[in-house]
Amino acid sequence: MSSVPVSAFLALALILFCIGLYGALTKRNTVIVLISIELMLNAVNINLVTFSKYGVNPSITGQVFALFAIAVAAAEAAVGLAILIALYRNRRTVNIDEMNQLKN
Amino acid sequence: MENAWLIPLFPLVSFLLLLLFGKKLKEASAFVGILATLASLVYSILVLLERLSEPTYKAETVWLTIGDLQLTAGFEVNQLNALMLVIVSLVSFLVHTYSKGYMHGDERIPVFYAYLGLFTFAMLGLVISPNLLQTYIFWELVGVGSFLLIGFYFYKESAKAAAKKAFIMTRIGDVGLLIGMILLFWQTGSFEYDEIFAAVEEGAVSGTMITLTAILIFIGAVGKSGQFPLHTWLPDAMEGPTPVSALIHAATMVAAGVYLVASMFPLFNASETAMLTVAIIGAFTAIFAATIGLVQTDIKRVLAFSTVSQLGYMMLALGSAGYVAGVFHLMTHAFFKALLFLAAGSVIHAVHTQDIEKMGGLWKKLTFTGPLFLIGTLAISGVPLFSGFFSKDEILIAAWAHGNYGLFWLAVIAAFFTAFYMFRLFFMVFSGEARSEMKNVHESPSVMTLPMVVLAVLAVVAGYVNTPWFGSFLGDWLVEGNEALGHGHIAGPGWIMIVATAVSLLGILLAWMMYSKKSISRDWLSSRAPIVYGIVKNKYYIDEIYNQTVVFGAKAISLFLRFIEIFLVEGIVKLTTAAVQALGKTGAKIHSGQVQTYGTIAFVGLAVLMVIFALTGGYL
Amino acid sequence: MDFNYFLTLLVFSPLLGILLLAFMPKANESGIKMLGVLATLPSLILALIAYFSYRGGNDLANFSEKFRWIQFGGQGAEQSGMFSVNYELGIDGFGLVMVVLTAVIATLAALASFHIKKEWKGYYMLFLLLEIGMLGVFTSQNLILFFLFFEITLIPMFFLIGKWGYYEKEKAAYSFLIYNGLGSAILLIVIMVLFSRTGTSNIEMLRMILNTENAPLVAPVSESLKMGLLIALLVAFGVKLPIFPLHSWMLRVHVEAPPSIVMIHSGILLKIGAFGLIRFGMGIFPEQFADLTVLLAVLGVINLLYGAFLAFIQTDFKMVLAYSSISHMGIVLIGLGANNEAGIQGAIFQVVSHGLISALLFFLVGVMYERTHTTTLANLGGLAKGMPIASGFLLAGAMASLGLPGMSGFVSEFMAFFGLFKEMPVLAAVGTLGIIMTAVYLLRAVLAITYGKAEREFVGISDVRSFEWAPILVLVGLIVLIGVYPNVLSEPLQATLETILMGIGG
Amino acid sequence: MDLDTLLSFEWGTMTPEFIILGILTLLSVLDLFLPKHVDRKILGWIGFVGVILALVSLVSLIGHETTSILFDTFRLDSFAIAFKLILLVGGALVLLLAIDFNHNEGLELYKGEFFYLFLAALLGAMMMASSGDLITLFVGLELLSIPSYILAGMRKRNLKSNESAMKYVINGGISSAITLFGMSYVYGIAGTTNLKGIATVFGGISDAQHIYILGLAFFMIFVGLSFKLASAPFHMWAPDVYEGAPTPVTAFLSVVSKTAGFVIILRILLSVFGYIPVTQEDGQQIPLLFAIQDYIAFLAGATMIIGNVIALRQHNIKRLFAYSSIAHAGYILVALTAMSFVTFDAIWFYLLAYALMNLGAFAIIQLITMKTGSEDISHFAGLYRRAPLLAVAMGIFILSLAGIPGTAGFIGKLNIFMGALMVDQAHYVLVSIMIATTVVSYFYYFGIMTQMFFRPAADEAKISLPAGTTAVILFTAIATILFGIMPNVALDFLHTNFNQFVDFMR
Repeated sequence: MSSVPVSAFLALALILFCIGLYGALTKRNTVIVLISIELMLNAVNINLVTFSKYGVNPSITGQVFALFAIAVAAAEAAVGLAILIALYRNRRTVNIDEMNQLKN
Repeated sequence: MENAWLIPLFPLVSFLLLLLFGKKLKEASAFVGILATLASLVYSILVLLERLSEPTYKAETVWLTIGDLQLTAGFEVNQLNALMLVIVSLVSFLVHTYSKGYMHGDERIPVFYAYLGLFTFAMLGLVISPNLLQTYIFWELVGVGSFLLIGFYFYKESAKAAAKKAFIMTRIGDVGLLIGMILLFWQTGSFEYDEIFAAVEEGAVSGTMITLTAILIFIGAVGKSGQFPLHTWLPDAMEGPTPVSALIHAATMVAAGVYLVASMFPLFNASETAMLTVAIIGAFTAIFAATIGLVQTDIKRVLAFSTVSQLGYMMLALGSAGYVAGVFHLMTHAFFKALLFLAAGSVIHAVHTQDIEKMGGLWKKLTFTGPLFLIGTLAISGVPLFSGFFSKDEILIAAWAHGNYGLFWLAVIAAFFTAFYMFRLFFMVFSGEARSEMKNVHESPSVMTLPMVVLAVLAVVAGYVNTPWFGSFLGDWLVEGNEALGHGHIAGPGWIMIVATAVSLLGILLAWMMYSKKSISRDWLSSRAPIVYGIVKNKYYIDEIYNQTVVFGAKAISLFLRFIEIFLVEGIVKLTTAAVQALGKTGAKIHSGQVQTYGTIAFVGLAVLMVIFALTGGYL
Repeated sequence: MDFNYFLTLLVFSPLLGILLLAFMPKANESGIKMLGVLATLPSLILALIAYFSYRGGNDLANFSEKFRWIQFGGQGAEQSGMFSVNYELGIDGFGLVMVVLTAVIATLAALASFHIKKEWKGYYMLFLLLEIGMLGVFTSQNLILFFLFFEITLIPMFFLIGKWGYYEKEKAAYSFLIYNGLGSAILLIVIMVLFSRTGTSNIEMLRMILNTENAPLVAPVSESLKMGLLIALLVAFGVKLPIFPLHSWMLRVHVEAPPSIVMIHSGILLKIGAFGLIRFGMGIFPEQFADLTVLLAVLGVINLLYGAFLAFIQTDFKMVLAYSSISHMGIVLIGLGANNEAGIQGAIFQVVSHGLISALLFFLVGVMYERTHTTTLANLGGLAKGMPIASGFLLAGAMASLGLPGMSGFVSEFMAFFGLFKEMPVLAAVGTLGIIMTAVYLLRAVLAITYGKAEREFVGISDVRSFEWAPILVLVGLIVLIGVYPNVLSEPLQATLETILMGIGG
Repeated sequence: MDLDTLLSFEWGTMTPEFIILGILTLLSVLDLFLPKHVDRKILGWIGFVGVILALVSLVSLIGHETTSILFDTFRLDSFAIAFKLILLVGGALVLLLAIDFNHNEGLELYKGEFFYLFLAALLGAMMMASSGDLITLFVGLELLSIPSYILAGMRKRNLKSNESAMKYVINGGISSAITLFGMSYVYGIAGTTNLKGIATVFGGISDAQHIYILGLAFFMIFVGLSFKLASAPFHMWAPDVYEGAPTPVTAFLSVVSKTAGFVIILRILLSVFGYIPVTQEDGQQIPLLFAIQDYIAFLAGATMIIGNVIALRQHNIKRLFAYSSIAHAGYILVALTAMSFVTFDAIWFYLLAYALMNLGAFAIIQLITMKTGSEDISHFAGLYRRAPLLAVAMGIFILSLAGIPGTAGFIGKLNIFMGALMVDQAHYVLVSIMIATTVVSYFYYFGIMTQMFFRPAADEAKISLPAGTTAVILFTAIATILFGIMPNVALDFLHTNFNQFVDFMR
């Protein structure tokens, strides 16, 4: 029924992942960095869902896995933001490149 | 004879006793030493008498086990050993006695006698060794004895230097001996003299090997007997107390080289080259040292150079197959040279200087010493009827008979020089007027003169045991039952004796004219050929040459090695550590504190891995 | 007589001392020192008992012990007898000699440590630990156990140098640690390769397995691998010995460590290198070893000359002795290079004799330093006036060290060269130059100290006194004993020699 | 699923997890309702008791036949038990440290959080140890990570603490994303997340395309997880986080979290990639895991070098230990590379030893840093004077970390070497790197020694020892020595009870 090939979904996921990675590694604003990480995790979800439908031997497990991943991602983001706030209280900045007290 | 091994032990005992109780005994230590040596003297005379009738005795026990091969130690009494035993113990005894007077008042007498004891022990041990290894062992020990006694006045820089020099110079020779004997062992499979000779007899050893080993062993002898080119230590050794010079550096130790060659004679005899080398070195040393002796002004140094030259004679004799002659001269020389040294010591003891320029006219003052010194001088100059005459004659005959004509004439000239400088010495010391005022010059006590008397007597009569006129007992006895050593008496043309007498008398005459009658001016040579005089006066600058070459060379090598040490060895280490540190530094820099850098690096790492994986299409 | 646990007792008896010391009050100086010395006695006594019972015809095999210790790789491996490391002690003639030497020198060094000025408690505890390590090294029959003891010697040394040494002590301690660390690291690789590829670490087993055709192995051990391992061993023990380019650490140690520790260090620790080379190098890889003899002999001659020439220009007596140690270890290598009875025995003799001699010399250095507070040759001189006895012994020590007959040095030197002249005469001839140089530098140094004009401030100083006599007399006594009647040493060794030579096929 | 299926499961196998879970909920409730003035230390003790209980119940489970419940998502095999032991012991010790830890910033009221967050993390680690399904593995992983993020930021008024937490979160997020991405491909090819299922599917896989993708997936998973191990290339967060986090948390990260990391890696690698057949040039088939050994070897080598070399430059003790822990991760990776039949033993023993020695060291570090308020190494100066026993204990831990014989660390290294060298193409290079870097590590380890023993103390004030910390130090010190001298205590226990982990995949 579907005319969209598997490879398209996978490519999408890969691209999404890379965008996320790029964002996470380059953006100065920590919030954006966290969001980028979310992006990466969502890329994974796309993968999982794709495979659970069009995989070599499809199964429902993929979607379960995706659900878990989403939940975990949410938790991670929450914690990340919480820590960011704590940091902001002391440092009055969310610029990631200003967090360089610990080095060498 | 079975207990001949006791002979060396007496002095050893005295050595140990003095080490332990010397402090308390003080002057009395002298008696310990004297008694010990007396004991060995008596015993060795007995052994000699016994040996006259009985055959060689030899006893050995295992000393060192190396796997299945066993090295032995023991003792042997053959003619040569027996003779040497007597000579050594006799001279040693006399010197011990003499020193009682000479060293009187020195608070280190116990040490002195301890050292003497050690030396005597080593020397006696050396002469009864039945094998090369044992010989080498005692060979080194006598070296130490001499080293200690030369450096007896340790606080004198000169004594320190002399001692060091003596030890090192002789050690150079010793190494030659060591190599020689080890090589010989791997050729013949034994250190035992008789087995070695047997092996050489049946031609188990190749000719070149024989020559090589013989020469190596001879190098050892050269070192000990102060032969050219290793002679320079002997004159300096005069820094030691005079009795020591008499015992070690005239009568016994320096003769050890000759003794070694003599006891290895069959080996040398098997190689023409070796024999020739020995002869040439001997003859050259004889004349070479004699010339130096002509111009020295230190009484002991004159004697020292004469010793060198006389040893040269003995080498010449052995080198010319004159086994008997060599040993004979070794014996006579032991007596008269010891006498001369003791006499010189008595002179020094009297006038407190060694410079003959300052002496003179002592004949009347030293009524004992003078005549005794004269006897010694006559003997060494080879004046007929004195012991030296006969032995030297034997040597000349040997040299001639063996066909070393050139060397023969060298020896004759050397004999002339000898007579000349010895009497130069005599006249400058005893005749004429005192050249510097000396107060309270007195004759030495009898404890010093008596030993000299004994030696004087021997210096006169010792020659008659082996003469062309009354038969050659010594010779026949020495070679008895061992034809490898050559004949007891070598017949030579009669004119040789005439010539020898002539040159010696000529020398005496010349000396008399120059130094006593003064009909010829003393600076005859120095004025005519100052350069030559200078060269000779400075002993041909041998010492200087060595300093410039050998010593400097060693220093240079050391410095070069230090350079390597600092820049190569240490440098590499420093480099590595620096590299590691630098690596750490850069590593630390990369940890910039930028969290995104960290992520990036992780990702890059991942990417690299995946790329490699992708390119290699998988699996390395 | 029953010898169970004998060696364990022998090795670990200093532990008792350590425990007792732990309960000593810090301040009680004399008590601590006494205890420290006493604690070294049990092992000494036991060692002597072992020696004499052996000379009395007792078989050394009776001494060996064996207990299950570590089992790697699970039951499967254990059933097949693989990868089990047992606690096994034992001695052969060589080991016995080394144990006696260790025990003797340890006791004497403990006496010498009376010169130590501070924190005696810690000092003696470490000292005893060090002794345990050394005794263990010479008795362990198992590579891993050997390594354990080997490292146990490392740590106390680090502290002893770093805490009780002289001016540059920490630097010295570090270079000691790093060099030896590298050495033992390489050694560990060798051990582990052998262990994990053959499945055993017992020395005898290894010797058998590696020298029999197609013996059962965990993984193949090629000839080239064997050669590689042997060379690695050479490097590993070469650091300890030390062999020429790897020696700079031991100079620092000789100069910076307190004399009593240097006695131990150059007396025994350096010898572990030689011990290892003979025991493992020759023992386990005889064939490969035979191919390396030339290399060894050359290295030996280099060591001999290099050390001698550098000692010749040193200005500090300790440095002279340090380089002289290098030079004398060259003789060990020469002996091994000869690779025949005489050579190997010479090497072993040199190990023992140099152990005694350098212990003596460094003890005397300690004695003199205590009086004069300097070891610089230029500042010394004429000590024979102030302290004749000490000077006399110093001279004796020098004579022994330059190979004077009648003292142990000669016998070993003679045998080493004796052996080498059989195999490679020319090289040996070159080496004999070292004999001369030895005399040169030693006399230069010792005469500079004892002879000549007496420095003014050294006139009133006291000579050898009270406890200082013991070490001097014992050491001199042993040196002369071995020199005069070498068979006391050579007879216990014969059995060991034979086993080694059987391996070589000599 | 209906109730009786639920009841049919043998929940008993999960007792330890349930205990931890129960305690953790209890603690959170207590923390909520206890009045402010009550010292929260009590919660810590409760938690400690809980962990001990869990430990007991776990021990009682030893020998229990392999069971898996919840459709193989939770399995109790010897592997799980063995590693949970380490996790729980480590956890208990860290708890003790945490109880005595007081960051004097008026944050005591948050202390309660610390304990139950900690327990949550521990629970996550335990879940990982015994999960048989990618999903549970991942969930366990995050259950471990997320609380750790918070723990790192516990000192919320402290800038360093915040920063370290932030860095930890970001890196953690990226890493888990990468891991997950990799896992998604594994699932894609396999069609199931059950490890056994995956194994069976992959066993028969033949499509080169798929294998190729799985290869890539492997790298993603491995690199992603290397974040937990703090090994190259994902190691760089470690120093910063270790430095910033409260000391007990640092200890937790360096021990428990690292152990968990190895657990999950072993699980995934062996059960997933150990079954993918790869045909080599010479036609024979080997598992993918072996085919890509060289990459792991490369990473291991890099990790060891980076860790040890950079540590040379460190003056902050916690940062130094961060690098040292990186290095140790590298050592363990060597064992992982070798994949010999002792790999499990090696890793298990090393992790155990590492847990002991590292926690001991951190206990002392916590004492010193709390006393002086600074983390600079120089504050260890003269520790030997101030508290000899403390110094000696620290000495033991350092020796063990440096892998000196007589300590657990050495035996651990021995195990690893065996594994790496017994396989047919032995990893000589890798082992050489390992040994060389170990020697390099002497520099900084003994640097601490130098401070403690050689240098004079800044202030002579004695150091007060809280009960918990003392207990930790004693326990770890004794255990370190015990496992160093009689490693059989541990090894035999391992072998008799877990029998080579044969049931790993059954």
